[in-house]
Amino acid sequence: MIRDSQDVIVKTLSRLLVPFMVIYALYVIMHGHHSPGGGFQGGVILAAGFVLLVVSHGLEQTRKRLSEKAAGVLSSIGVFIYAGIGALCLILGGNYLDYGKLSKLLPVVPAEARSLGILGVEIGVALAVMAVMFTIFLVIFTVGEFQEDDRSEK
Amino acid sequence: MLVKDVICILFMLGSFFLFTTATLGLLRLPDFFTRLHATGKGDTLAALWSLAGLAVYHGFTLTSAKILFIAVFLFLAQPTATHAISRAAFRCKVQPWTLAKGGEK
Amino acid sequence: MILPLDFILILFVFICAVAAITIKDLLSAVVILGAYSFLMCLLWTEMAAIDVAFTEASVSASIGTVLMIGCVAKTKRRSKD
Amino acid sequence: MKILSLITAVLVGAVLIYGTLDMPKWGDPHSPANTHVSPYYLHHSLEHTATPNVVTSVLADYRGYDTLGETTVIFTAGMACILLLRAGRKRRGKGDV
Amino acid sequence: MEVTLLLEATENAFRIMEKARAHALGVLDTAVQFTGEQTRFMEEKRWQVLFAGAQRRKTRFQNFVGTALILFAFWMLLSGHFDPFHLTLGAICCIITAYLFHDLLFANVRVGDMRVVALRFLCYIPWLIQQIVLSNLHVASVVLRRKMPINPQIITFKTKLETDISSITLANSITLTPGTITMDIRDGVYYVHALDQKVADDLNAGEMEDRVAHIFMEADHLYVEDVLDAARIYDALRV
Amino acid sequence: MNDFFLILSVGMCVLVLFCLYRGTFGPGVLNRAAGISAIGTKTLIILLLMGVIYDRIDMFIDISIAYALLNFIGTVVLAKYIETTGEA
Repeated sequence: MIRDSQDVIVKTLSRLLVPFMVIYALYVIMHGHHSPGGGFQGGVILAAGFVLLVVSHGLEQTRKRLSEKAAGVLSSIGVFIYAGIGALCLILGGNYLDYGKLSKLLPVVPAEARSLGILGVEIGVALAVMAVMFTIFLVIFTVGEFQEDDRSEK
Repeated sequence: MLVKDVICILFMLGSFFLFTTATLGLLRLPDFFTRLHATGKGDTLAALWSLAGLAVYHGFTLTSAKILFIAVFLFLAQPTATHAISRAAFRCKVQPWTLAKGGEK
Repeated sequence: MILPLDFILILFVFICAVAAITIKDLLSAVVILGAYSFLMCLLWTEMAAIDVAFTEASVSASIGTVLMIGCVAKTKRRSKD
Repeated sequence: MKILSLITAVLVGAVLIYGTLDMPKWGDPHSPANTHVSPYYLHHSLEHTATPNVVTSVLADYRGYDTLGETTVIFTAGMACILLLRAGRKRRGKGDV
Repeated sequence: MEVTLLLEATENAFRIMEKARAHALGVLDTAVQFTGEQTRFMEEKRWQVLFAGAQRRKTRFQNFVGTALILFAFWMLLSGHFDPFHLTLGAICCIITAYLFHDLLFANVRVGDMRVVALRFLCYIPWLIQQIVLSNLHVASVVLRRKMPINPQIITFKTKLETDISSITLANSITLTPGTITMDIRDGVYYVHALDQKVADDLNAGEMEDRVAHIFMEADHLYVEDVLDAARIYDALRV
Repeated sequence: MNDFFLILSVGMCVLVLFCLYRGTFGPGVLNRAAGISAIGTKTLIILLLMGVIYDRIDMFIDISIAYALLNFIGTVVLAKYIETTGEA
């Protein structure tokens, strides 16, 4: 499943479709304020784009864009962004995750600062969800593949 | 009753007819490949017609442009999915139903 | 809330759930679970819970099915009972 | 055994359905959930957070702790998957892959 | 508008580089007149290597800009908010995505006039939709009869199309049009499942293939203007 | 006009029932997958119809785009799995 597909049609179609899928996922993340969606859904669609890339173009092509190690780091960074914004609010003199206090750093009124804080949190959630989903997919689908490689070497 | 309502109703009824025939084909045709003929084509065109009807009904806004984009994605993705699954069946040597062997499924 | 659609969709969800747990072939069960998620998404939409419907759509249409197929691929295809 | 599990499932389902009978009706404006916090959020969400979508503002702002916990759960699940499923590979002596 | 401006800018930069190269080669010519042929050849080689690198970088940059602009148009269509904040967000997202996927959208594109290809493709779509409507009526008429008049069979034919984008256009068109599904493509041979004898005969006439070849300018070696002419000449060549 | 859309979506749901027959009883995985993909297309249309009925189609259209983009991944992965294992 990790090897690239032999099928020209699926390969070409996913080549054309993956960038649009990723930009749509980013749209869902960024426009959680105005339309349905948010970090979780956008992260899942983002992961789906990478999954389609793995299924059609193989693991090697995907590694150039997002390696397993980078995915692991990104999942930590996502949680860190979330907790870090909360801690920043704590440092600035508010409660934990009280985004209104961010207006001391940014040149906006507190309501706008809360909106921006929500956006940052959504980005963190999206990064974490995307990296975790992609990692789980890779882990599940590579467990057997490496055993086969072992057998073929012996 | 506006003109756009009439156009929308015509499109919708046409798409409903096509959906019905596609579903009937899915039920009646004898084997997997012939059933794909029914769903792969009928559903795509029916979806296109209903999307066009909804776009006409909604008027000329950004939302109807999004509806047309859905149509574009469907036209790219639906035949590909049909091809992928029929190719899987073909590679697995699923025997197609032919008139000579008629009757057996 | 649209009452006739509500009853029809609940009936469909029920059919899908029963079919998914009684079937012997696990891959088929995964495929039927895909239909279950479609109908569940319609049910959420019909109750005007758009965010939940979006979550259901995005999760189960892509990642859920793929991960379950992966689990079937790494274990056994046929169920015993 | 199968019969027993079926009977158990039916019994539990019956009890659950009996439990739902006592709940307020769907969309009832006088139910407790619709009288205390919901109107407050619905009225003040836009002026507090400048976010038109109430669901997002509730999820990420008013109930930010919940979402933080959710993210942590997902993160932990991913780490658990990696630890459990990758362990088999190292035992076969291919640690450098 | 911006697309053409940017492309023109890169083109200009490239032309200036080319001029500089020619100038440098002239200077080199006068300089190495006394030092023998060998060194001159070496210098030329080095310039060529440098030049190829620049060429590759230029195509990559053009791909990046093209991908980013297409994605930005898609973003504007999705977003519907045209204030500076959202536009900046969109620009950042598009740049990230284009950086990640710059080689996907334009891979294996033949060097040709994209505008002509797009125009021909737009002219192809109404014909395709007409064919699809006919196909659906065909399937509907088959399904609604009491005794379904079907005679399924698998036919194979070899294509002359070269690039993958044209072959998938052909394959998807075949899947969408009367009673046929592309089952497999192996080394340019199409395996097509046809619902009916008549449909299979229609497909063998190869009109659609000629149209697709005409879109992507792969029938250029036939020296024809009209599609119908292409069909006739292609038939003459095939027999 | 609203009644028309309502009746249409109920009719579409009845069609979903017939596809569901193929999905649950169809012999083999491949027939089931064909039925389920047909359900996917119908779901997309019913979603938009509900959007028109609730008069908030700009909200519902995002879910439909997600379906149009994602519906294809499940089928492709299933096809690839069947192709690699070789048992239909």
